[in-house]
Amino acid sequence: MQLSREELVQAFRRMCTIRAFEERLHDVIATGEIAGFTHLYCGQEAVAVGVCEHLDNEDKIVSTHRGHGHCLAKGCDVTGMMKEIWGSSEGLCKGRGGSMHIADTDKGMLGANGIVGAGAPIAVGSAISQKIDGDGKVTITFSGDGACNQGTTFEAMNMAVVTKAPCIFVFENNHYSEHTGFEYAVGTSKDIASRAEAFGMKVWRGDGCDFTSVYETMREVLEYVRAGNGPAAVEFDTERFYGHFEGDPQNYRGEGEIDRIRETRDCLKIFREQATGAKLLDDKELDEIQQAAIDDVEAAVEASRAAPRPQPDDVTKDVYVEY
Amino acid sequence: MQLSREELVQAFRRMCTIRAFEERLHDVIATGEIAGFTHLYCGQEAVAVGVCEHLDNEDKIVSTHRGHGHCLAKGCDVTGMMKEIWGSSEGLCKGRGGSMHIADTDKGMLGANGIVGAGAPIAVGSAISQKIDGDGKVTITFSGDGACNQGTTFEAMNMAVVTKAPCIFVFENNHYSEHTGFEYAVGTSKDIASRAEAFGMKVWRGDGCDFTSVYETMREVLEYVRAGNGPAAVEFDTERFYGHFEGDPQNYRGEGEIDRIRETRDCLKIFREQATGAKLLDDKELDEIQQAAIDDVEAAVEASRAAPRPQPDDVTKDVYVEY
Amino acid sequence: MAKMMYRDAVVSTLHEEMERDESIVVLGEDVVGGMGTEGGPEAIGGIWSTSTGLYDKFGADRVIDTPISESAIMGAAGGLALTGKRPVAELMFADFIGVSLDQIWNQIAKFRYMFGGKTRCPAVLRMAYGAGFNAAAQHSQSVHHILTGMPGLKVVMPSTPEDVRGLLRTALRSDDPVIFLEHKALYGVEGEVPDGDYTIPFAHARQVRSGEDVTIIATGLMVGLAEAAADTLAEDGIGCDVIDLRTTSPMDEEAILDSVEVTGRLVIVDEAPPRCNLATDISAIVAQKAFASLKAPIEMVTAPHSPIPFALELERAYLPSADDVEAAVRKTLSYR
Amino acid sequence: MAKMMYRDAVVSTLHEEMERDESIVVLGEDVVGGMGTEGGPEAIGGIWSTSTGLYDKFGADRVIDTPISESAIMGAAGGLALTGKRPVAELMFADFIGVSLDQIWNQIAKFRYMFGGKTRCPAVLRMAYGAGFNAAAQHSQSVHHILTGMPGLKVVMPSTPEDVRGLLRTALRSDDPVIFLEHKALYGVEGEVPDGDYTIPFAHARQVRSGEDVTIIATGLMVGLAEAAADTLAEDGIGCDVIDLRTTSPMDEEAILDSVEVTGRLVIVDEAPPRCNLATDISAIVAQKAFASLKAPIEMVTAPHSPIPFALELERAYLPSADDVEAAVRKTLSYR
Ligand SMILES: Cc1ncc(C[n+]2csc(CCOP(=O)(O)OP(=O)(O)O)c2C)c(N)n1
Ligand SMILES: Cc1ncc(C[n+]2csc(CCOP(=O)(O)OP(=O)(O)O)c2C)c(N)n1
Ligand SMILES: [Mg+2]
Ligand SMILES: [Mg+2]
Repeated sequence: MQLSREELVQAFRRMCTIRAFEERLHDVIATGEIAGFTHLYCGQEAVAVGVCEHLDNEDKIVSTHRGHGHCLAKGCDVTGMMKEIWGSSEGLCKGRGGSMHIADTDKGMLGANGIVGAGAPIAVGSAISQKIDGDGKVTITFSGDGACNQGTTFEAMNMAVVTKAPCIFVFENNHYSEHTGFEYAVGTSKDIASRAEAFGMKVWRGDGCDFTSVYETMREVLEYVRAGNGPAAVEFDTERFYGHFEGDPQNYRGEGEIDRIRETRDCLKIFREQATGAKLLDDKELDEIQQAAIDDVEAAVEASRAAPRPQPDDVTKDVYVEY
Repeated sequence: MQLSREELVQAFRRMCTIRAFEERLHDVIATGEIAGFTHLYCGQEAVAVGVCEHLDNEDKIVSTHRGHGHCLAKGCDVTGMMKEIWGSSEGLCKGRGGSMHIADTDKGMLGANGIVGAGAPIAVGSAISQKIDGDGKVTITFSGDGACNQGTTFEAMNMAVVTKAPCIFVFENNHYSEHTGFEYAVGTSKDIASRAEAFGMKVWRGDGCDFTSVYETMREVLEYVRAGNGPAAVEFDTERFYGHFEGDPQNYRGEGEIDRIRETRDCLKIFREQATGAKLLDDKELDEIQQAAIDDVEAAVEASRAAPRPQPDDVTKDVYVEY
Repeated sequence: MAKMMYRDAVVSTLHEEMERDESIVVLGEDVVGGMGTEGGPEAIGGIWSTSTGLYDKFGADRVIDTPISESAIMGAAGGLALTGKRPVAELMFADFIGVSLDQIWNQIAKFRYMFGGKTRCPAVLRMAYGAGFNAAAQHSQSVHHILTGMPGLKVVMPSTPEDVRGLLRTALRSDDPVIFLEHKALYGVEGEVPDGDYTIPFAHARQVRSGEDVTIIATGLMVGLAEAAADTLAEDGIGCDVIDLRTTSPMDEEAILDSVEVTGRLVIVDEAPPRCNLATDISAIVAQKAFASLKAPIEMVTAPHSPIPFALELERAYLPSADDVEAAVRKTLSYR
Repeated sequence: MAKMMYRDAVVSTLHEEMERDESIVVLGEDVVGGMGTEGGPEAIGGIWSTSTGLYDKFGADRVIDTPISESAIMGAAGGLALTGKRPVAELMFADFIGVSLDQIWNQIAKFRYMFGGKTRCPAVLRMAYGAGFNAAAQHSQSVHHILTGMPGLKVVMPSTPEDVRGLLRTALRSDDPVIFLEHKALYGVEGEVPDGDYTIPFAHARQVRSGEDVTIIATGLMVGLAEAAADTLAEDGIGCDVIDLRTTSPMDEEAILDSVEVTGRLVIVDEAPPRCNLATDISAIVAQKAFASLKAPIEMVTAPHSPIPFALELERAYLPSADDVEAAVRKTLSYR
């Protein structure tokens, strides 16, 4: 772990915020208090945070249906997001988008996306924009192992190579697309990264449950891409702790699988072991950070419950700038 | 050359028919006698014929906008095709499809296609059908170097791997997609075949201007696929003698490029050299075959000129079997 | 007669028809569920539970789980149909025609015509459509108008379990491509279904209520609103002729025109946004072919010209309601 | 005033606007032409010659040749527009919305709404559309009705070089996504264009002919047929009010309704097949909002419900003709 204490604290705080956010949603959704399709990011926090800790607001990300983690890691407001998921008019998108369409362009977050594979082409456009501006900024597009079978993802990779756009394709391989296993759905001689490689990109691989692995891998990737070498791809092996969406009974999981991954592949635990092992942070400090994150999220939930609801007439607002 | 005399004669005859067909169309189109977008296959004959000589009517092919060669190689009727291109009601598709939509399912020819990349998914469906029937038959989909950038092509490759469909992806790399060079448009670390390989397919490569290379390569590919090993891909390097479509001024070609490829990369010449060199056929025999092909095509042109035109009322026929 | 949910009407019909006809092949994302997992095939069905048990009964050859590749799914359906199979391909959400339209519109719909009438393409493309689930802008849309406009396709929109069974049978026995649109909000709705192997022909509308004052035309989820409005209006002695079109291509023009000839007043309910939709289509047919019968402007109750919002209150405002239908009926009746 | 071809109106406006506005970026297949060849960039322009000279003048950063990947092209346009650029993305044929619709319909059109009004997506999506070239079923279609129905998009259909220049300028200065539909058969048509930096606002129809007997509404290539029919009918003393809508979303409803209020008779000409198209859309608006003015059934002249055939004779039969328009006018006039 080569990060400063401050950086470490911030990274852990972000991961804890995502975890708390998602765990809280998991409970709330079970009560029926909020509606819609919600896909939780629990288990994958190290990827979003390990990637986004390297970025500023001028670096962009494009996200997926499982987007809360990416949004939070990129600096979207916890309360604004929670209110959005609650459908409040004070939500980050005024309640129009909901869980699957959170965006905050000021933060360089170009949108979650309900269409699997749709983000990658958008990211290439954003990266072309950055290339034109020539300021060394990059765009990162997150894709799942399922999304890597969508034609748009391939087109985007090729387009990025051809246009030499500073676009980074981050594949989060959590081994499942909905209820289907990676081994079944992804035809490959090796892995997702090797497919990207065949498109002429330099690729990296990392452990998506280990913040350090993600963070250090991304340091290299970003150095390469910011230097003007064109696009790159990286595959992180990671775990999804909950179902595909809330309500998924998960009968496709192996016996004891969830317990096992929660035990051995929890990025928060792994981070804690590393940080305490290296005597960079102690358990008490870590507990405090974690509790602060939980408190923040709880406050966001309370604020969302009290937040104003959208007016029916707003339904046709903001379709156009001017029509 | 391991083929029998008979097989050689037939292969040469087929290549010559395609050549004559396309050369004749080139002339006719220049006069304005027939209309529409026409993409000629001249230069690539060895691919279509080297592939299709291995197939029977139960093996299927799916073709492209540059489809005349595939159709003729698969046994479509010369006159029926010419009449179709002429727009006659006696055309293979009653004048409704034209050059870009010739099909003859009885011959296992599932259609040319005006949409670049659209053929591959259709081929996978056909191959799944054959897998269900379990009769060792295969479906071949032809794609250009341009089509290999279309998302549908990638999706189809992955789907074929996942379903273990006996589908063969034949990539005809003629170095151009319209007016754009392969080097520019196809991002790859190596070639098209290496991309297919990354999808977990076994791949082959061959010289698409050398009938023997195509034919022998395909013998291996087909053996592999017919044996139930799932899909495969093969890339043939080949040449396009004419423009992208008729009317293309081809200013993007290098100085003397067309003369050079006509001189050194003409599959008919190469075939002739091999056949005469190995004393399997002599020049006179080959000339006769070639002349017979030209005569056939000429007869088809004459028949097309005299063929009946469609009736205006037919415009709404055959939209449905029953509506 | 038995009671059955709309979704079960889909599954049971698939089971029966697949037994009857060996050429039927089902494919789509998670139509098996659990492939490549420790839980194994059928560990869990598709997300709509509209293919449960098919894999166990008919095996891997005929029930094919696919990667997330909608173009390849639709394209494969085309290839299967051209080679003698009857594919039933599922698009998990109708909104995903966005990533697969070419294969539906430019390929499957056009093969027969382009190929001079030599081929048949009996593909059934099932899609879950419609709003009401807070699924927001990309998982809630109605697409029937887009597909109805495309020559070569047939478009079916069942509103009851009974119609699901009768129409799906017809779809599976049709030699043309059929778009089978299942409304998400109807999956859990129960209804009586007749026994036996009945079919419902396409272009045969169903009269849901009869009345002589106003004609109301609806499809899918909108039929329920029309019924509710008609029942409320009946209390005031207003008779509504409520017609469930059941199929929009081909469409039962005669039923529409016959009814309007009696009532002279027409309200059309469409879940889609207002422009170039099915409501305008029907209105135009009536304004051309039953003009003389019309006693009042044709009223249309549709969604607004906006994407579909997420929040409960907004989605409610977005969707047509029974009140909207009632108001439209009263408006057309007030016209002299 | 200068004479200029429709296609040159496109190129010249792009040149001028790209000079004026640094944020404009052009992308598409062969918009440069010759990339990666010995001939080199601009060895040959795009197949429609609608981007000639742009690369030489504005360079590789702003004029981007792309692989054959329409979804990625449209998606990249979305990403460019979200990050401060004004992309002009070319779909070589409008039919290729089939392989790229998701990015147009579910992404570009909806960003602003889904994101709560915080973003702008000023993408101009140019597409060549229409029949008349014997290009058959997959290279000849009209798609304006499909896109007009999609909230979030603006749809423009210029019929003259003058309108191309005025409307393309407006499109390039709009902060919303604009579909710019160029009819293939008009590219070679010449017309007068005014000097100077004029713009034509959207939703401002153009009165092409004025008359008090019948209203004829048309767009794109169909405007010419309407004009021809009107001129023929004028010889018989029949006055046609011919309206070129110019944009279909937003649409100049007022111009339509005002005209029908005078004439009471309406003929709509649409190159698309008959179902759920723009003709039905306009008919429905009129049947609802100008019902009292209508003296006769609304007539629609459209293509038939069939794919587009290849053969000359068939394509001619497929396309609406001036004779068809004339017949429709006479039909509506004969109604008493
Ligand atoms: C085009 C499209 N197809 C299918 C879906 C339905 N769907 C939503 S998420 C998902 C699985 C995605 O898997 P993966 O990319 O691995 O992401 P993960 O859910 O594991 O984060 C599917 C099939 C969709 N939203 N969009
Ligand atoms: C989806 C789609 N995009 C673009 C086109 C226009 N187009 C027709 S052929 C072609 C080039 C194809 O190149 P390649 O695949 O290499 O085939 P070749 O022409 O060399 O045989 C293009 C861009 C099309 N028909 N369909
Ligand atoms: Mg996954
Ligand atoms: Mg090529």
